[in-house]
Amino acid sequence: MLINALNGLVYGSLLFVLASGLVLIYGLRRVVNFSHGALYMLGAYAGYSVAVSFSFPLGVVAAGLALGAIGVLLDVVLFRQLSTRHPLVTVIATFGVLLVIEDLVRSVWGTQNYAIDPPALLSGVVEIGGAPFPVYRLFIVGASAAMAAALAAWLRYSRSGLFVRAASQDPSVAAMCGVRTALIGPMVVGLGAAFAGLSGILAAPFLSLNPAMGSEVLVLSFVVSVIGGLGSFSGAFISAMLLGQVQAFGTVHTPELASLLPFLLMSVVLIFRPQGIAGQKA
Amino acid sequence: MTALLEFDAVNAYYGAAHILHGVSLKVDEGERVAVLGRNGVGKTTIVNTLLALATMRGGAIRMRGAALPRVAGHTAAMHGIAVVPQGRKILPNLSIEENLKLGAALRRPGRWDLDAVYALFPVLRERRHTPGTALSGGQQQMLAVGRALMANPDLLILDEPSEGLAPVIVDELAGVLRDLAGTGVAILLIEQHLRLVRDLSERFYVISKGAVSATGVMKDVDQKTLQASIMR
Amino acid sequence: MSALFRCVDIGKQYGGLVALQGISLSLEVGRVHGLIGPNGAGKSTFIDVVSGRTPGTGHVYLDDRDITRVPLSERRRMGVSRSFQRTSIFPALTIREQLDIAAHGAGGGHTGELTDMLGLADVLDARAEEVSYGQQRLVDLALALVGNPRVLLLDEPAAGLSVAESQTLAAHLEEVAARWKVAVLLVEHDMDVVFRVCHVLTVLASGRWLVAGPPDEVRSDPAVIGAYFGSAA
Amino acid sequence: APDPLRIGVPTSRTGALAVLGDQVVRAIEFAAERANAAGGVDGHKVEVRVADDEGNPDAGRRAGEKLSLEGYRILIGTISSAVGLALSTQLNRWDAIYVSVVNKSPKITGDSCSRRMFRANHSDDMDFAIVAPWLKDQKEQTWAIIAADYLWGRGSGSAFKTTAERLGRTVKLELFPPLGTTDYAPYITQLRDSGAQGLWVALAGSDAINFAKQAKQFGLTDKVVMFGHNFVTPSSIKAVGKDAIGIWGNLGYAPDIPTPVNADFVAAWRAKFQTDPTDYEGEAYAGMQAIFSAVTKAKSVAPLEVAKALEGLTVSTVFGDVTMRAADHQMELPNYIGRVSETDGKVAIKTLLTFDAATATPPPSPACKL
Amino acid sequence: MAMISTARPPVAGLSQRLSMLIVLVALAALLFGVERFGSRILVSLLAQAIIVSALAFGVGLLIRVSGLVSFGHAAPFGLGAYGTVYALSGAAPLPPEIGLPLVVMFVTLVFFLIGLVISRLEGVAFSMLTLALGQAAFVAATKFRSLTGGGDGVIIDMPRQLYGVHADVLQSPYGMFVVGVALLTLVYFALNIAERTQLGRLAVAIRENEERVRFLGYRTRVLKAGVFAVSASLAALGGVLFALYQGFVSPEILHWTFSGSALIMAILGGTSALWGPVAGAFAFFFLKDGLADVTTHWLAVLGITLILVTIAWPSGISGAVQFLLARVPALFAKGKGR
Ligand SMILES: Nc1ncnc2c1ncn2[C@@H]1O[C@H](COP(=O)(O)OP(=O)(O)OP(=O)(O)O)[C@@H](O)[C@H]1O
Ligand SMILES: Nc1ncnc2c1ncn2[C@@H]1O[C@H](COP(=O)(O)OP(=O)(O)OP(=O)(O)O)[C@@H](O)[C@H]1O
Ligand SMILES: [Mg+2]
Ligand SMILES: [Mg+2]
Repeated sequence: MLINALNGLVYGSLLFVLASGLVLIYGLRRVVNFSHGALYMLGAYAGYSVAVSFSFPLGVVAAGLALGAIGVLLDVVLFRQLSTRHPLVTVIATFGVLLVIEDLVRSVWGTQNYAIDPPALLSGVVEIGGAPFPVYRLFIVGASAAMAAALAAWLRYSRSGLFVRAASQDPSVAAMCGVRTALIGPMVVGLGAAFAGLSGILAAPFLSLNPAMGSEVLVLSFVVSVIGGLGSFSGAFISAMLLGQVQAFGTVHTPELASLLPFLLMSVVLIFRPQGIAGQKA
Repeated sequence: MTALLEFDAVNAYYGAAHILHGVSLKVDEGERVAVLGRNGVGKTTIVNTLLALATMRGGAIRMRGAALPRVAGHTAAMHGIAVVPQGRKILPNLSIEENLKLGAALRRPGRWDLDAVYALFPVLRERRHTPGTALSGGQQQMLAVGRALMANPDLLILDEPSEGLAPVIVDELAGVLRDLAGTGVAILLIEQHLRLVRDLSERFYVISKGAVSATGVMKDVDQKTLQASIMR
Repeated sequence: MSALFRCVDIGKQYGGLVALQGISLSLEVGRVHGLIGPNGAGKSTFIDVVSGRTPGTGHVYLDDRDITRVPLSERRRMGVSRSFQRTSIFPALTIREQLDIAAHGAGGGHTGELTDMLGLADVLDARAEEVSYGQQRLVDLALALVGNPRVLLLDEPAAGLSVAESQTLAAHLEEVAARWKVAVLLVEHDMDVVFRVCHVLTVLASGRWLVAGPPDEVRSDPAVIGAYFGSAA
Repeated sequence: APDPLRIGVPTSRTGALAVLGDQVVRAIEFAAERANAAGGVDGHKVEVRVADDEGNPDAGRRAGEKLSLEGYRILIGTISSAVGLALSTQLNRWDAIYVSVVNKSPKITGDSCSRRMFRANHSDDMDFAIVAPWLKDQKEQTWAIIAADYLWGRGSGSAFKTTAERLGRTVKLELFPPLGTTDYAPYITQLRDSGAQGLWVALAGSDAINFAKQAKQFGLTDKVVMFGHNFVTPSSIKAVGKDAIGIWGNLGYAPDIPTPVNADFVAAWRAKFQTDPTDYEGEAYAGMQAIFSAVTKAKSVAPLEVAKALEGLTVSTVFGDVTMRAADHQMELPNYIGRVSETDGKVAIKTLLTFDAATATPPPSPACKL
Repeated sequence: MAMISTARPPVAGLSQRLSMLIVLVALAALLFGVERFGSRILVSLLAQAIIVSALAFGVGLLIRVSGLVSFGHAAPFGLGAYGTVYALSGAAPLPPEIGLPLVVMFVTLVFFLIGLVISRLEGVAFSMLTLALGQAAFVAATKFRSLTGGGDGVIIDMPRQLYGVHADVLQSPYGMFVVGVALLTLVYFALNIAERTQLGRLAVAIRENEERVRFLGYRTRVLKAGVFAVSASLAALGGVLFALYQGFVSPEILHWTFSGSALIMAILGGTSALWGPVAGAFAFFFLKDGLADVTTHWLAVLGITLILVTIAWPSGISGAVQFLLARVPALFAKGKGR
């Protein structure tokens, strides 16, 4: 029971970090970013390479920074050009980015599977309820919570956070008030991509890295952000946690439906609340 | 004296549609100027050109004598201009207080802050944590005015600020704007509400079909003549 | 003359905020009923509730038939039509197209006279998103007027209109009510229009009924002057 | 000069199965190279052309059609059984034949068998056939099953269950996580709580790797005896590393198979690639050997001639001399079971049990009517 | 809020009629040219493209008319394909000639009912619900093994003849291409007429502002569901053709990535003309195939191409063509002037 709840918490935490990147980018650019899974994968690979040559913490930092830089680049080169275009058009562009990244990963790292060990400090187990539980999984919960809190605090309480939220809703009004919207784009997309990358490297120690890993999580991260109400962090947080628990308990109690659980949850939420848990009506 | 803001033979477009045909107008420091005209003649487009929401091709916009090399969305704000846009443009997912804080994005010093705006429109204080659009139409208009005041501008541009306001609030607004002008803030007022316009402005421009068709000093014309020149 | 459209004990709460409480009023054929009051008094909320846009309390009768639960689309076919304070039109359709749709939905009607009167004739083939704010307001109004409705609920139709347009509008409203036998509810802050066309006024304040009566009486009511008219009285 | 022997390889170059596709292509090209270096197959120069099937039947048909139209009508190498089956419906129209070297679905040599389709690798049924002889020597009495929730996983799970119960073992828990599951924690918790002593794992590709790593982190791997169906392959083990030590599995092919042909193959392979051939590489190579023999026997590179020659043909392959059974076009192969172990600080797969073709190949399915 | 407003409401103008004419001429030329000069590989690509283009057509239609973006149109496609499996199997109660149209009608009906429920949703929420629907169909296909053969798929028992045509014709690329072109042309003209009706315009109005449409006296739900059903029926048609052509059906055609490709094709083609998505499907197919021939890095090249195309032609192929068409009269006029 307790262990299961904990399993759900771990899973939910990872989903949250992943989805919050998507939420950031969607919030500002109104882009459903199909390359988000690819960014996650790239984060895992880049972090992996640094982690094997240096150390895991350095790998985490590198994944965050590298992906952040890629996000900035994406915004400057792509999203900004497309910002006046219909969001659907940008979807194809992000799909293009996904293909490029997949090819890049395939060329640099090949098609084989890689795996990475958690750092020694975090690799043991602790006894919880009489059963061993991997320390690394607890670390994920902690790291995600810290990231969630930092992000929420920044957006809610800082001036730049306010500007980001304003620019997300109506860039022309934000600009009219003096916000340099041209700088906000790269900042937000960079941050969003960095979150994708971080979730990739955080997940790496219990996953196999392969060029298909991105597409597996892409849909899940969509689901989380839609259940939460697109563009809403608190919503994404609640829905990630909810999904974690549903997944943990659902696979035990209704194994037949395991693969549909996220979609069932989403359908139920959307039918009763089309704007998602914390989303505002359009 | 160089003008604070000057439009010099500005031509502006939405896409391929040519809307402003060589509009020239200016606002001096501390001056109160009105822009009048029927629906659809291009009044809002003048503001939109300044905000880079319409495309300028030909002509120049000058701030304090210097031509702006490129107009971007935040240019006006950087030069101390605040705008109360037509249709209010309140951000729905920000609270009322956050909408106001956004107005102060550039942190220009001055006498307008949250407290001053709340004192002016007490209903905003009462509802300060609710989302911006959970307000009635007129309340949103107050918020839009408050947000512009928060910028402590040198020039305040108001695009039909009286729309949706109850008559007594229009009176109050007139009072505020008069006070503001008294402190040296220039005002460019686009308005249909002639009483407010006459009350407030020193000079006027009449726009028709995307060009200035008449201009003059407010106290030299009576209401009838003014109305006739707009309707022409 | 018996009331064509009766609203009884209308109320509405937004969370803890009582936006409207126990408001009743009746509209009669051929008459324009003005609904005025300070910003946030609940006027738009009143129209939203009685037109079925937002759920609220109370009952609405048309021809003494309770239509409180009737779906939106039905109401229009029964002759109840409304306009919107926040313009609600079809940005990508040309003005002609949307007026045709409105006419068809209302069961036929002539749009020609209407567009001439509202000064939209020149822009009929422009897409609504390409015309000015004031023109968009006129389109919103035109969508409500098309097809001879029996009851018209108008939320600040003159807002955003130039003086000239407001005056034409006022003239038209008078004519619509009198000649076409329409019952009109008019929410409006433009006192020139209100006093020109309204046969009776109801004043709301903070969601409550404040006073009602013929325009001249209301105009001189000191409470209303203080709360609402200011120098416009 | 005689016509070249044109071999078309529709296989996965992109998508989740690309890691296997790459191996298959490498081995096929290697086989062709060696044959050409030796003067061709019966004088026919071997030409190989690869097309991407993207791991899905629709693209697979496109790839197959293209290859056939370009004259590469001896097809080999798809990964997904569905792609193989999709090809099989078109072989007549294309006048092509198809030799499976990876597809394991029983349908290939069962109800969907065809005159123009062959299988040179182990079928699922062949892999199940060696479970009983292995299981009877294991002392664990209680078992649990975790198998991917799709055709192969379910089939593997139920085959194991039948076998286990026949041998008097109890199966305490069966779990079927969906394909592409990333977090196995809820499953691992249940498996641990079930108290089963042994665990049958039938998960695909990267799912299996995820499971193996997480099972180790939760301490499950050290508590139970684990058999990974189709899991103990060099590429998976390389990814999982030390965490895989102790896991049993069927091998399909192993570099240490003691046949002269294999010794020769492995030596040449090592010389070229500085590493051992993987199981997929070994099997794909064997498939090519079968085709080459048939061409030699048929004295033709016409697909249908080659097909006729293949029926009942005994081929000398890396597995030794094996026969392509005429009844259902299944190659009768030996099969192997091994275990992941550590030698000199290196993780390696050790072949522990060998089952001859007679034990490992069940009789042809009655559903197959050729 | 409407999610898309790039598609102009249909106006029976010159450019529309011109574009219909162009479609016809192009088709005639294509069929003839392909018969005469097309290599067999080209025809084989064309056949696959025409089938998938039916799906893209459906997805594009929904975007164009309702502004709704489906991430789950693989579901009606797959349902059409598996329906065909059933209609051609021994278990079917009716002869296939009747069964196949029934399959399409059945899918249409099912999606009409689904549409009644989910057409309340808008924007991304709608997309995600269709995605969920698609995944549910995918999982169902892998589980109902008796009909679907699970992940391995099923091989269809093709009858000797269908509608008096030898079944082999349907499995041959040229045969399927002709059938596909004929059917899609019919559909195209039918939709072209339908769009011009009052209902067609109303559908666009609903896309723009559903609430106001209701205030104008229309019931919107049924119409929205209807549009959804029509777009699903196109996908189902594609599914039926697919099954007939391949003789084999497996769950991959229900996977969300398939819906995603169809969406890409639709957007690539653009929705400013009805035929846009079809053009998009062909472009995507040929691009992919051509690139795979020249480079092993075709994924990256395809990706970069998509990015460049979106920057250069945001309104897709049809938008670019219409833009050029609009310029053609002007060019002539200029020529005369000089
Ligand atoms: N986005 C646009 N695209 C094309 N044309 C536009 C656009 N917005 C406005 N116009 C056109 O530009 C002209 C001027 O519009 P503008 O909004 O400046 O008028 P205005 O004088 O402010 O009118 P109002 O008093 O109604 O606000 C109008 O005729 C309108 O049709
Ligand atoms: N969506 C909402 N959520 C919460 N409160 C709301 C919402 N909409 C309106 N209100 C509040 O309800 C009250 C009545 O609003 P309403 O829009 O009916 O006023 P009104 O009389 O139309 O005012 P105005 O003349 O400014 O348009 C106001 O206090 C307003 O702030
Ligand atoms: Mg304006
Ligand atoms: Mg109101």
